[in-house]
Amino acid sequence: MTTAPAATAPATAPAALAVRDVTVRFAGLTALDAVSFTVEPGSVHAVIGPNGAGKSTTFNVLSGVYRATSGTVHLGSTDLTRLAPHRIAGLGIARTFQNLALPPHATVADSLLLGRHRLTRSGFLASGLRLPSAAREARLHRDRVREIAEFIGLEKELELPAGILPYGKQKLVELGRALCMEPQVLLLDEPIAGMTADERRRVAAVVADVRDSLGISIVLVEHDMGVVMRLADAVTVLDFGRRIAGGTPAEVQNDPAVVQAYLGTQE
Amino acid sequence: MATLEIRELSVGYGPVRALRDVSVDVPPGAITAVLGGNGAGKTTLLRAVSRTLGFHRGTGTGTIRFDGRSLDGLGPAQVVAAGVIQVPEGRQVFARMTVADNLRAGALGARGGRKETAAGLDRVHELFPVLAERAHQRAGLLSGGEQQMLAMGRALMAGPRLLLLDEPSLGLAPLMAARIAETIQEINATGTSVMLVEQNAAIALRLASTAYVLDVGEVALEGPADELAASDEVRRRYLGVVDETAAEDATQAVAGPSRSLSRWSA
Amino acid sequence: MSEAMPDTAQEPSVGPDAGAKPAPAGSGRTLTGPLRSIRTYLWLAGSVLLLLFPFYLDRFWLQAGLFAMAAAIGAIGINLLTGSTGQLSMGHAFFLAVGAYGYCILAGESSTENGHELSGLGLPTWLAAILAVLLAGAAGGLFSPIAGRLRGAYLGIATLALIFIGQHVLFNAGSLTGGFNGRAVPPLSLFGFTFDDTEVVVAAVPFQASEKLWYVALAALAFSALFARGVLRGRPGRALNAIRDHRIAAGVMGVPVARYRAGVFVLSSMYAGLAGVLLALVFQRTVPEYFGMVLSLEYLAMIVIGGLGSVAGAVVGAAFVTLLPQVLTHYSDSLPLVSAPGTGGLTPGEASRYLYGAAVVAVVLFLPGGLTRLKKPGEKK
Amino acid sequence: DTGGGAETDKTGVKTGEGVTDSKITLGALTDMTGVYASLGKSVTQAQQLWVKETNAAGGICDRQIELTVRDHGYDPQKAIAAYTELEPDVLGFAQFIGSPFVAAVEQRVDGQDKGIVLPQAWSANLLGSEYVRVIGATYDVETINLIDYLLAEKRITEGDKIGHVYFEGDYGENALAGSQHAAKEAGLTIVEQKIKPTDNDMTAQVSALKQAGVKAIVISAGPRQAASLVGVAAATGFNVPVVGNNSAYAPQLLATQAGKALQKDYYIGSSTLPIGDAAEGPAKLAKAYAAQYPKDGLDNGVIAGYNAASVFGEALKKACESKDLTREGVGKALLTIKGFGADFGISHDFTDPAAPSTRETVIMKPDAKTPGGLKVVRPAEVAPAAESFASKS
Amino acid sequence: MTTFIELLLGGLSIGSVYALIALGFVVIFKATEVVNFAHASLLLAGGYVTAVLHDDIGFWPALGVGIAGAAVVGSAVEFCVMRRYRGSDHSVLAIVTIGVDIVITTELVRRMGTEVLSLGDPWGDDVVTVGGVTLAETRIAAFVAAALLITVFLLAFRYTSWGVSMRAAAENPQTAALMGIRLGRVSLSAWAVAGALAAVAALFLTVFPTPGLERATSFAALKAFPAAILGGLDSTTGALVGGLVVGVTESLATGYQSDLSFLGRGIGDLAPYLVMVAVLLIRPAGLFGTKELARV
Ligand SMILES: Nc1ncnc2c1ncn2[C@@H]1O[C@H](COP(=O)(O)OP(=O)(O)OP(=O)(O)O)[C@@H](O)[C@H]1O
Ligand SMILES: Nc1ncnc2c1ncn2[C@@H]1O[C@H](COP(=O)(O)OP(=O)(O)OP(=O)(O)O)[C@@H](O)[C@H]1O
Ligand SMILES: CC(C)C[C@H](N)C(=O)O
Ligand SMILES: [Mg+2]
Ligand SMILES: [Mg+2]
Repeated sequence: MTTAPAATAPATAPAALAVRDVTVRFAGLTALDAVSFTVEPGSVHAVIGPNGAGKSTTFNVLSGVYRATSGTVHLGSTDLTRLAPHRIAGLGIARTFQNLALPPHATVADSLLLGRHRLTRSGFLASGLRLPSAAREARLHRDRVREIAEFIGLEKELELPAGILPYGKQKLVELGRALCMEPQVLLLDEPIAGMTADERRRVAAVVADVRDSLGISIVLVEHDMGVVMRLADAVTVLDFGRRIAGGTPAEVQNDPAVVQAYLGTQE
Repeated sequence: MATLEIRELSVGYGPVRALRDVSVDVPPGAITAVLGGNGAGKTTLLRAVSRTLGFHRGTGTGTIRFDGRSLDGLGPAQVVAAGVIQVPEGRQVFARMTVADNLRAGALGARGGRKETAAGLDRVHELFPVLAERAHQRAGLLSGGEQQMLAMGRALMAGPRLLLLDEPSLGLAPLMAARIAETIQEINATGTSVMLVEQNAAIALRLASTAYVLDVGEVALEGPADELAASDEVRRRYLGVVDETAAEDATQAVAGPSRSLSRWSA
Repeated sequence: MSEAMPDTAQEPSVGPDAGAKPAPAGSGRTLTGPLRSIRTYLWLAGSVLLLLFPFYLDRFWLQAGLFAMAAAIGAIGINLLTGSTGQLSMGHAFFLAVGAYGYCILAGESSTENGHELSGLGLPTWLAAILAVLLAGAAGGLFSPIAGRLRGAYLGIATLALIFIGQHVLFNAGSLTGGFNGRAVPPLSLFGFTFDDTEVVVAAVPFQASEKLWYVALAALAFSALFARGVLRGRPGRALNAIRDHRIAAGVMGVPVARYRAGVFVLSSMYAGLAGVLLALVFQRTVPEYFGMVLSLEYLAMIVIGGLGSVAGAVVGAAFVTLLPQVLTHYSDSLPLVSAPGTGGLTPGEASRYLYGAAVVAVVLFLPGGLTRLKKPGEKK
Repeated sequence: DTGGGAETDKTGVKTGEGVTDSKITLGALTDMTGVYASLGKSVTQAQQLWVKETNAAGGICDRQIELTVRDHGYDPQKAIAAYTELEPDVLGFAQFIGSPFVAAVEQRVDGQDKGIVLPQAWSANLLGSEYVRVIGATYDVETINLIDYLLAEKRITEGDKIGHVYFEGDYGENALAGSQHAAKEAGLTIVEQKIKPTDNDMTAQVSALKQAGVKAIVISAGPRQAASLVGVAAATGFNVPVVGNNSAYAPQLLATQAGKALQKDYYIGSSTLPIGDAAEGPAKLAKAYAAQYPKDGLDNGVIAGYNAASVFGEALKKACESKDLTREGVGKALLTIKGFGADFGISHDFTDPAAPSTRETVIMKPDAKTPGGLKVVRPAEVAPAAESFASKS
Repeated sequence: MTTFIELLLGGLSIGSVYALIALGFVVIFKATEVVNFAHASLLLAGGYVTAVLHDDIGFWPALGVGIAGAAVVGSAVEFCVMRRYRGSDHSVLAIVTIGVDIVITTELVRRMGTEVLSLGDPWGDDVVTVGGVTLAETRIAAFVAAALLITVFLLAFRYTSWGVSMRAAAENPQTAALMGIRLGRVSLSAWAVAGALAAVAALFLTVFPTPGLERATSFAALKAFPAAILGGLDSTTGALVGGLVVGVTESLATGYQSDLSFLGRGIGDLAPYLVMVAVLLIRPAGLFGTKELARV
């Protein structure tokens, strides 16, 4: 009851994330219909599509919040399909939420520290008895949290309750919390929604930096095509739960089906 | 005279000063855009108008008049009764209620009778067909965008005279964002004034006749939308111009704030 | 912000406010030098005072204090559950019972008390005490299938079942519990020193059970409080708050939700168990009627009065709730408008119930963070 | 602190805790805000009345009596605390409601405190202590007498089934011991129905007993349960006699729906005459009590309380004669009292701590016309089965 | 066999009383998501008013006043207490209601003293007998009342704007306010209604076969907790079903206790809780309660 799932230090070359024929049905509707795609190690893979296409559902399956009705998800050789969320997190898959999911009264620092959960050990006993191990651990990870906070530009907000931050900042906290999990695969659900252009630039840059400096895979759901087109190495397009296109940004952008279903004829 | 006039509005949350002497006009039948970065105070501004600052332990000074009538001292419900309807930031749908009930909740503030409500419902359904399909699904299970549509539809049910939109295009796919833009124009065409808080400055400035730019709680720029759209400041910070650079920045991470993060080993 | 939940895992009187509202920027965990030193002095003075009480107070007050300390331990336990994890529990009395009776059964010899064949294992009492606490934890563990799955109010009422089951067992499992008679509680003895009524004179003060037990209780309380604070401010505390604030997100962040819910339930049961053992030692005989729903409700009242989620809050609340009636009855003669029972007018019993009820309401109303927030003014709704 | 600090006053009377040259302090641990509030109120007020009268008559041993009352609201923690609080300052306790709590302090009483405690409870489990003395027949004995009454009246005979509805806890279970003994003696079968003090609706119990075909019902519970039981039985045309222990009746019930039914075929046993009885003792007390507490109704708690107080008083007088008002002194004195209390219709004998102070029971019947709502149908008697019965196993 | 039928019907009849009480919990929970521990005291209040008045003004008027009175007390609680806590956490509020309950109950019990008050209902101890099974008229009345009221509320919640506003306000006060919902009014009305319901429940809880209203009556109200929970705290249907299940379980467990004696006697009170726990194990939100949303 007191031990955390084993931490897996990110392997230098993270494994590929393979989604195979994943179908998700809810009473009466099929949110995902035999969707397959593969996220190459260390790449940014964008998942786009109209509202209600099934992007977040995909994330929910990848992070264990939903059980796939059929199909499989593998990270390298490990099968994630039936794992509980915390086990999947234990394997180094981190995500942000499209609708914020931050404890409003916990400080940003605490929220970020929560991200370290899988990497830390000390359970009820150790923390209760304040064993030196726990203290050492806490120090170590607080430092890392500060490092990450500086990296995404939250150092000033660390001691504030997340709830009072403006929307955009709260999204950053979520990103930070996910980074604090030292993930192999990072799932970002609309990370720059609700930001001004230059804020988007910063976050886009952060995302790029993360990929480059940590070499981890990133799955990105975003409606800002500009950013998607330039960040993504590969794109998967969903519509009504079906995969209607996939490939390099360029290919996708000119795919008539995509234009028709998603982009529209933009000015 | 202006439909909504905000004068010397200052708002603080405890020690935090969110707005300083902000004055904004929303002329009758016009669309007024409010731009600004994170924490600029846009949402706070809307809260002040809808008088929901209390929910956040915020307090304000200054005057807000709607049709010459002062809104100070009114409760949120009375503001709604006056015809000022807000689409709050972050959707805020009633997750455990069905889509249909969410729309009914929206109609509670409506001044019209049954017939208007029914008509309103049809209009919302034709705008957002998915809301009709999902009438009996719990709103919390909708996708983000669908929820955004619901939030919008819910506000329309009230038959607003002044519509306050806090980032209506948030999380909407390009097509749907465009659709919302049209909708806003339609509503506006039927005589509803609109105050539009948008991050998607491109859309906002295209729709709006006048625009304000908030910067850390103060009005930094204001004027006719097209003029602002032309100004460098706005082009650089709020308009599409960025996205190209964003690309470069992104690809060969050179942008100011970004630095590299060492890999964690422990 | 209707999910607004008190912040937790904080030092008694410092730290961001425990009220259901965000702390104003700046009120960090850090404290300015002088303030801190003042507090340390206060703590020191307080502890010394506590250590000296047995030399000055009579048995009645000591006993009242013992009840309060036992209650404090139990309150800390339920605060871990309700305050920090948002899991309401009304079954706390049950786990107190497990602790109390567990101790009697483990430590007591098999015997016959008016008609009842009582079985007991006759273990060394200190061992029995520890095992009793573990037993309470185990009982909590047995309930974990439910504790792990239910949330908030549902768990609250579900745990009511424990009370009724508990009472039923206490009354019917005569050979273990002694039925309605309860069981005699074997006095605790450590390293050959027995905490019973045999008189020991210390510095010209006759030490009896209460005097001796005082120090046991003090030690137990100190340990429990520090332990709880460690938990709350550490990794488990954050996990628990995360579960309280956003269950799904917590899971996605790698927190095994059901496991932690069950875990904290077990932990709080162990706290209750410890409180039970202490109470038994003070009562010197277990009384089945005691472990009823009213007791559980009192514990809930304690943590709210003291301040949800904060350890010091639990302690203060426990002291308030347990001592209030005692003080009132004791000084009923000298109190205005409170008159001795049987003379008509407001009896002390009633007066204390009014006050206690009103206190619960008023404290939450005027000090959203509970009594322990008294020191942090300038926070009004 | 076992009266060791005993000193001797000028008249040569040894004194200890709770006794000064001018004053004797007694304690009363009662319940005026809890489940037994009605009992507690009557008992306490009656005892305060006794104190008033005694003091008016010059007190005992040239000392005024003082009664310190603590209301524990039937809460164990408060009860124990109250005992601890008063114990050092009182000679003994003229009242202690809540047998579980009495049981809880019994060790301390016998072991060190050694002050007399007179519980307002009639559970045989309280017997056997020199200091904790039950006044009147214990519930088991009382129950035997009640069943004996049914037999004597030919309402039941050998081979019959009788139902017994009883409280969980010492009261009910002690009574059950009695009924089982009586059943063994008379060749009856007991159909048990255990209930909890929170049960107020006896419908299910009645149907069960009806189906079991019982010929009579014994109820060892509170007034409410008795009322419901009798009411339901009558309403459903299940016409069997019902007998109840002294704690199973309160005159307030006559005002309720069950009033009629209660007066039909319900009988209560008790170790005192009813307060409304014509006999001199009750009559005098009733008058004085009504004068003192005009607002409050009369019930048997009044007699129980007054009786207990006067027992204590008697012990004090005897102790005074033997010039020893210490706790031991009073304890010894009590052990010499026998044949006391005739003016309430029963004579008590306190010489044997292991036995109840009497085995007699007065059988009474609810009656709206008499004050206190009870009239005697059979004066104090001991059933043979009760004579032979040894309370403690 | 008739035993079974009789116990069953008896259980159903007392169950409908529990259902009425449970409905009170449900109303408050729907409107505020707070478990209202003060309900028992509202019940006491309603019963008390009825009891003291029926002699002078007759039963039905007295009942009317009692219902109104309890409604007033309920509103007072909302206005003086609950309203001030808007935004506080729900378990805190639940505990606050405990405080409220203590105060009100103490006051009422003080007034009642040691009396056992009858409510002067018209049914008295009359019974109807069908096929050898007798039922108290009061209980038939209770059943009718429960069924009626619960249907009414079912419809009210589903089809009136009151129901919608109530749920909206409960789920997200701020947004509800943005919809023009007057939060104060909504919760006030909810508490008033809960009070009124409590008064009705008080009537059936204290008339024959139970002796009458007195200090211990509020304990009986506790039995409605398992009822409300196993039905689902936010479901009116749940309240009815839950109430009946509890009543029947209790009645059967009591009636057949001699056959169940291996469990120890007197499991009558225990049984409902065991059933409740069993149900919750399978359906953590009760039989008809709305499940927790599992979407992010
Ligand atoms: N738990 C659920 N129960 C029922 N329907 C669901 C559930 N989760 C998702 N859905 C439905 O499945 C569809 C896909 O939802 P999803 O959130 O994946 O869309 P999305 O691609 O993320 O859209 P958006 O861009 O608007 O966020 C939606 O129509 C949604 O209503
Ligand atoms: N409840 C609150 N308590 C304290 N400070 C707050 C609260 N809400 C907002 N603030 C502060 O007020 C300032 C303005 O916030 P506001 O939400 O109005 O910004 P915004 O322009 O809406 O930002 P965004 O575009 O990200 O939504 C920010 O500095 C924020 O930290
Ligand atoms: C009925 C009561 C006066 C006696 C009961 N045994 C008690 O607890 O005191
Ligand atoms: Mg989505
Ligand atoms: Mg905003």
